[in-house]
Amino acid sequence: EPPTSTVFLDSCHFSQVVFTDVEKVYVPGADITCHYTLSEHITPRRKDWVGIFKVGWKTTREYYTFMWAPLPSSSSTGDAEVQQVLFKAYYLPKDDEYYQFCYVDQDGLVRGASIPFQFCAEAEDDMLMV
Amino acid sequence: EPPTSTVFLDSCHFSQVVFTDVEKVYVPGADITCHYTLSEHITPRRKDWVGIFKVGWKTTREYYTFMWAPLPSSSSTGDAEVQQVLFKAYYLPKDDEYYQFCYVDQDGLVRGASIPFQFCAEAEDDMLMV
Amino acid sequence: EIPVPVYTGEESVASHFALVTAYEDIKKRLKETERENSLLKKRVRLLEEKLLGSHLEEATSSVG
Amino acid sequence: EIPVPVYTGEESVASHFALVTAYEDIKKRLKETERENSLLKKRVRLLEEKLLGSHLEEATSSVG
Repeated sequence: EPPTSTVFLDSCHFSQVVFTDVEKVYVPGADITCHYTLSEHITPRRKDWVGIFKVGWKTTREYYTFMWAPLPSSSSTGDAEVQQVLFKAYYLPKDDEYYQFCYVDQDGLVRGASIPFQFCAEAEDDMLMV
Repeated sequence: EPPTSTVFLDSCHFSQVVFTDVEKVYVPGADITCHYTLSEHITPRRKDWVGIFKVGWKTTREYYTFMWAPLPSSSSTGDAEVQQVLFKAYYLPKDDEYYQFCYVDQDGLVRGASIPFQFCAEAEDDMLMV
Repeated sequence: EIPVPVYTGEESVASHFALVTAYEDIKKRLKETERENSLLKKRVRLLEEKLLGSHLEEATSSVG
Repeated sequence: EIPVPVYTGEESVASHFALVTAYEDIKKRLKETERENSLLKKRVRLLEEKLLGSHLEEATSSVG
């Protein structure tokens, strides 16, 4: 019996950090705030980081930019407190490709990935309702 | 220096079989013909097969259905002769998820993957030109 | 000081997971956009018919 | 007789490759559909304006 794909299906630890309020499109030239919550299964450490990666990345070294993840304040007891990281406009991608946030712990393990987003000016005619 | 991602970038042998004329949408309930060409880098063998996989598959054992790949006629000298495999309607997926063809050689190696396609009746109003 | 991720065989699993996350969302957006598209096409057809009707009406009233 | 694929570590690379192929195509379709959408919205707006115009015209002509 050859090994099965359980290693893939057991995606549990990839979802220990959940990104929230991710926009589909961010306005180019503006800072963006990345929001996420840590599940009770992860103990954040000093060298964990949040990277912006082009979708389709193969190794975590391919991050476009990154910020160290702030350590949650020790006073917080709620396990779902929203964390946030600010990315300055200057360091953000300038093209209209799809990117995603990933939370990488200090051992290099990916603990969460966001839905994709782009940086582009929204078309003015996209306001029409259907 | 840790190993880099060259193993991913060297996707050469994944493109040794190229699927052609893949429709975006196939009519449910009809047989479909899968067309592909073999590059000169692949020597087709008796137990190579073409599978239909749901996009996002993790191991080749997850094929939805498969057909053995026909051995190209020995008389053919052109290296880009189009091969084809017929999939009978009965064995095709009945949902509207995205699927893709993959060519798997008899060692279990994936030698080519197609763009995705769906099985669903096209909306009648999609004929409008813009 | 930059993060130096440790390379593990696990990484390909992680990158696959991240891509699946992205793919699923893009797929959903495509579906939504296609649906919106379909509605828009219906609306265009309806408006064109209305416009044609009102032109005909106009033509009729100016003739009659 | 069914194919019994040999499992190799390579498989995760293959599955990633196949997913990238699919993702790239779905992404392209989303872009095209969004563009078409945008054109359709412009057309709807134009038709609505025309229709409004022709109604106004009609109203004017029946009043005058």
